[in-house]
Amino acid sequence: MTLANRRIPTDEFERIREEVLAQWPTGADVDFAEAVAYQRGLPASSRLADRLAAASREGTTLVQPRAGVALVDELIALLRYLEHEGEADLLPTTIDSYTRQNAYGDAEKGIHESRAEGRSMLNGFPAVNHGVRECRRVVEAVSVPVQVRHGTPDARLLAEISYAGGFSGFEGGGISYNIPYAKKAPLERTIADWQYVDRLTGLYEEQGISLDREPFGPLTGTLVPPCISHAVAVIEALLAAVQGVRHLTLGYGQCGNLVQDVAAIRSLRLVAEEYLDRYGFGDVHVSTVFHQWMGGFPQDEAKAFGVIGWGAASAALSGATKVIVKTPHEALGVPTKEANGQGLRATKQLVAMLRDQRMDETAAVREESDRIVAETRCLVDRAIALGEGDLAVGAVRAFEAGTLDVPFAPSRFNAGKVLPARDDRGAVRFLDPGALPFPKDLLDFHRACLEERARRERREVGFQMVIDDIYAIGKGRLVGRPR
Amino acid sequence: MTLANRRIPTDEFERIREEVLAQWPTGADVDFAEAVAYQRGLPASSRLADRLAAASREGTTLVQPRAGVALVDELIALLRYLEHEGEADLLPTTIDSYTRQNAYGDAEKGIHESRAEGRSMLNGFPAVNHGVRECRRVVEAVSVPVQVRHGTPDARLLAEISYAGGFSGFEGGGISYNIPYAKKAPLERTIADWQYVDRLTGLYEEQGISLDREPFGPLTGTLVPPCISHAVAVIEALLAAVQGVRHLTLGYGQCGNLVQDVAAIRSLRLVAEEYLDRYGFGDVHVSTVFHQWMGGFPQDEAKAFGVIGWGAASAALSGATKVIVKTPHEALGVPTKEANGQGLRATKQLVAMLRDQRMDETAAVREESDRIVAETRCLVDRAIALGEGDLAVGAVRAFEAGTLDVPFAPSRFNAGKVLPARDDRGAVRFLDPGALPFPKDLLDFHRACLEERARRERREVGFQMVIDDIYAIGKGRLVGRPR
Amino acid sequence: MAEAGQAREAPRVVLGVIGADVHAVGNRILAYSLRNAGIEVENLGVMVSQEEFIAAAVETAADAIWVSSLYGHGEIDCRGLRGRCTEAGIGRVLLYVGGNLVVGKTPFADVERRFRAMGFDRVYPPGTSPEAAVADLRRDLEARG
Amino acid sequence: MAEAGQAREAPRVVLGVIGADVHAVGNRILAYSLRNAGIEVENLGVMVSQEEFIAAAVETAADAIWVSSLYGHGEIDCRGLRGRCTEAGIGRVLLYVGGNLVVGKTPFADVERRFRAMGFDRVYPPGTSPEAAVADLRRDLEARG
Ligand code: B12
Ligand code: B12
Repeated sequence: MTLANRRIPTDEFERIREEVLAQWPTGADVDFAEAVAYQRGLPASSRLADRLAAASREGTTLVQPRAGVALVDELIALLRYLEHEGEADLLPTTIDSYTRQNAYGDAEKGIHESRAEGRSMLNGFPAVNHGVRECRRVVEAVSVPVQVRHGTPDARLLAEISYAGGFSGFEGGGISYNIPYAKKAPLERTIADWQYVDRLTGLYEEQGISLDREPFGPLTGTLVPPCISHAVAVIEALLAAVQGVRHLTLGYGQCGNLVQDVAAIRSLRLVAEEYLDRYGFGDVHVSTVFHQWMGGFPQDEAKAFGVIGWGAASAALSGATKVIVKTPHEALGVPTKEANGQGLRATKQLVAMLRDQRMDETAAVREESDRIVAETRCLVDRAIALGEGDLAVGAVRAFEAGTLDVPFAPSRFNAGKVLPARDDRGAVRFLDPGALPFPKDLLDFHRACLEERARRERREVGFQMVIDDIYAIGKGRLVGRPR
Repeated sequence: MTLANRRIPTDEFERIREEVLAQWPTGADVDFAEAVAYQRGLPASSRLADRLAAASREGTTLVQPRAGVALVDELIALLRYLEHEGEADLLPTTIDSYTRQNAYGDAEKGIHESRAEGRSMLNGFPAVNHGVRECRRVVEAVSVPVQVRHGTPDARLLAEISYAGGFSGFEGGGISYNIPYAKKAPLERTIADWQYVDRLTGLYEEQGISLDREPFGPLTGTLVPPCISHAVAVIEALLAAVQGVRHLTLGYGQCGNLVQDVAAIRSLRLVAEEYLDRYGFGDVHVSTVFHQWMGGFPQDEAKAFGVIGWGAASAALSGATKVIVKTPHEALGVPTKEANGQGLRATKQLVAMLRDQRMDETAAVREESDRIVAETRCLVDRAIALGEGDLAVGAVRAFEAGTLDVPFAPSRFNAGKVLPARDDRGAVRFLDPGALPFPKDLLDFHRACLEERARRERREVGFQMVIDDIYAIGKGRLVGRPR
Repeated sequence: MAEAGQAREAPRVVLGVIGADVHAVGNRILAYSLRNAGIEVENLGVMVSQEEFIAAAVETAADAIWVSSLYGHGEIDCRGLRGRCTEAGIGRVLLYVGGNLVVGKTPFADVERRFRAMGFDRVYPPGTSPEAAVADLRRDLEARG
Repeated sequence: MAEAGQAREAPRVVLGVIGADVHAVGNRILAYSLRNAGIEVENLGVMVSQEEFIAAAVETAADAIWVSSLYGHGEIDCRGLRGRCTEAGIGRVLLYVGGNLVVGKTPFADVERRFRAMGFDRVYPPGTSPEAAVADLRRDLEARG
């Protein structure tokens, strides 16, 4: 099989499917027709795509946590708590790291150890090991939509079990769940594997079951300039649309400068719809998701609340369709349900208070937004060009060429040349643009931003700025000024 | 004595002073010359005016809590905690309610009961009862400036003891500590009593001791439109300047709409400096203080953190010189030191993160700011006109005429005709302007804002909106929409 | 008077904020809500002494006195109110109290116990909706007949 | 090898993030800081198995192995590492571990106890500054002579 951006033919899909479902015994319980019927029988309140569409219409920002534990009943208790005490509008099921590596054997050990120790020894929910029926218990136990969130390069079996298990949304993508989440997984492989997930989603869509697909916006969560995550989002959106996906939620991880963050959400929708339209996918529904600051957090819980509050406010002012919430435990460990509930309620309060305020049409925002669109077009168009018309191939070549390059990513297949740093107002700019194909005016702009900062700080533009910026929020600042 | 806006002559001041110092035995310990020498001997780090001036120059927003307990050693422990664990830049000493009513006998009982019960039975620190020497112990125990905060209509003795006791700032004013804090105290009386406080401040200033005077900006803390608190601030600033005050911090209580709040801080400085200049007080230093939401809070602590976060962010984005911090206990009771520290640290994190971002020059802010300035001028100029040139007299007559009118104030001398309500974006507008002397275009603007909201809510403009708005933040909203 | 069992059109409540307390907003809303619910209200506003509450209750033949205290001195301010009512011959008047009754965040059960011990018939935590208390009032008055 | 007491220009450290953990940012900074401090670093990056750590330590004659674990599975991933070092003939290599070592916010003293029991010489909480750990390393190496 060679990678190509075309819809996977049914026979080929079925052939792969057989292999996929055989990867772990629970795969045998997946029966597509039965699963479609099951999904159809779920109440409207469990459908993520519907809830997102309603929020878009009403102009509200929905609130969603991250959460997952090793055992089913514990997961149910956790999700119910987050729904009732946390006032979550949408629920997650976060998958553990062994499952993400398809190490179902290790996950099984984790389940047993968790039972033995009486505490979750896994950092998430091993949905594959638990299987379809147990997942359905989870979905039925709550009355809001539940989405699977993970970080799995090869998520084909997980998707099969999740959809058959009643989950109505699935995070990830061939680039966004590879480059930040893997070391050696080739992009050709993961893009192909996610074409499978998208095709599966499309098959449900064709049966009238709208499932929401959400590329992972924040990537490495650490000083990722908007145009890079936007370019990945646009490419994954187009790849998904080809496979028949019709409900997409595109994401962005907060950088911390309000103008840039509001501009990022505004431009994300604009540029995604532009490309979807251009390729004939005007019928795809696009929602946006704003992730509260995804990098290092302060350890003090009150300070963490400060960071959470700013994320909530920025999300609301940007008009994102939903916001993913951090917790006061972020710097230290997987949060307790109480800590998770606190992050949710703090966010809910702010999002509700700000629901009638918007920032997206000020001149500064429009200018920043226009620039992000221009940058994103450079990156996406170059990938298209490199693929000689095939975007899947183009994406692989773009990473090879470093014209797509994610800062701080662990993957070997990422050039790792790009270095970001904050400008004097905290917006994330390019300190080193690596091989990104920007015209001179854009390069000059970024350089000038950093030089302005350097002058203020009386030091040279350099890697120490990057280090200082990585530590900054944890130490109570946004821009890592020298001390 | 008849009220007039002229500097109190020395002999008259000394005559009153004798009476004042005789009001409670601790008054006898005040010796002005000795107090000046004591103040002069305090380290620079204890001087509020200096710290504020430095913050203005650096463009940072300082963080200050409210706090006060009945007993000295407990107060010292509390303030040290807030300095070290709360990272407060400035400290307060909040005075108890009996002292505020000059009920020093009741305060004495409260001190004894507090000793007996082993917990503070007073809602603040009875500084008059403790006297000069004990106050000095407080000021010396910490290494940042300490300001007295209260709500005392007749604060003459409190000011004498506070200044002699080493405090370097004093909140309040003849209007702002009467109308929201008293029922039957005549304005003539309280304005005259605060002329005394201001003259006392001026006497220190003439000896080279700069003490900061801060009119109480938020008034009743509940949906006060900016122009009303600005008008009071400007009048109190002018009255203070006449008495020789040279360091003023003017305040504003957050309304919750970002554009309005940023515009309020911007316009407060502009309009105050305009009037100070006009009356020949170009040498007065003006700082601004932003009070985090002063009305009813949500009971849930995580939600309270949300409100605090928004207050911190708005303060920072507005560029206020300092921010007064609420705590997660706000809705329930005087906070523990831990809760107070949490409010501080959450605020500190946000203020530091946002120190390089400003919002004050966007078009929407400038428009709102211009309108607030225009409204404030209407109110102040009418007071000046009513006083036939004497602003002290004019202020009294303006309240009589209702051309100055504070919503929800308990004072008999307040007309109580004005009703505020939020517009569709949460900015506070006039639902009923009472007798405020606004031209038609301004009245039309406010009316139109509320009608826009009414249309959206499919109900009439009316008092139910006011009630809904009063409850709204406590219930997790800003605009009190009908349910 | 209610105690005499006369037919009465509407219950009568004396309302006010006790002591040196100036929190006026809740008082304004309580008065509005009580009137809206068809109850006759004598609103004394803020900074009301025990004597003023009692005098007004005697004068209006009130069924209940609704005391608010927000600022934290409620415990000191409310002591002896029941006794003084009895002395004034209105010992059976319903005494309700609400607000932020003590200094500091305190478990409400403690607060309720303390104020019941002082002779209050009902004690309300902050955030009480006026409607709920009005319903209690009607119930209590009905129970008395 | 250090154990043999030879004169060495710079200490040598093998660095990596253990298990299925992909948190790359701290690793990048640790490598940079170690090099800045004049230490020779063999950085294995993320997703490093116990075997890879040991092979690299043997090959470079490392003085210390610095293991990071952020994602919460540190306890499972680190078990037996000391034993395998001994088997590989580098039983005396310094083992340092740091990051978010267990699932959930846990008192650090507990975490430290558990990892010391597994044979780690030093255990670091999240937020450790690389400089502090480098100072420890020099001290530990000096103590060994
Ligand atoms: C950024 C981030 C991510 C990014 C990582 C991108 C990348 N590839 O690097 C993304 C979004 C992909 C991610 C994914 C996940 N993450 Co993550 N992540 C973080 C976060 C926010 C910051 C980490 C970071 O970069 N910090 C900045 C660097 C400079 O600090 P550092 O990593 O702590 O390292 C420093 C020190 O710890 C120390 N140190 C570290 N190791 C060692 C070793 C020695 C010997 C010494 C001396 C010192 C030392 O020195 C380093 C440099 O100063 C943290 C929470 C936080 N800290 O705020 C969570 C966190 C580490 N992640 C967590 C989890 C659970 C996950 C996921 C499993 C689930 C999820 N939420 O999606 C996946 C895991 C995937 C996997 N297989 O590993 C948890 C771990 C929970 C726990 N231990 O209980 C955390 C703590 C968040 C939380 N509270 O839930 N994450
Ligand atoms: C606004 C406000 C002020 C304004 C008041 C303006 C004015 N004149 O009205 C200002 C700024 C002037 C002020 C001053 C002070 N305040 Co104040 N204030 C508040 C605040 C933020 C909101 C109060 C409010 O208006 N709520 C909205 C209304 C609708 O609700 P409510 O008052 O609670 O009333 C409702 C219910 O409680 C209930 N209810 C009330 N009474 C009764 C009685 C009965 C019988 C029933 C059935 C129901 C009922 O029904 C009401 C309507 O729904 C509260 C904290 C909070 N709640 O968030 C603090 C608070 C009440 N204040 C407090 C304090 C300490 C003070 C000061 C002493 C010190 C200071 N911080 O400056 C001074 C006191 C001055 C004095 N002598 O009274 C404390 C009290 C602490 C305690 N009890 O432990 C509080 C709780 C804040 C805190 N956590 O520290 N305050």
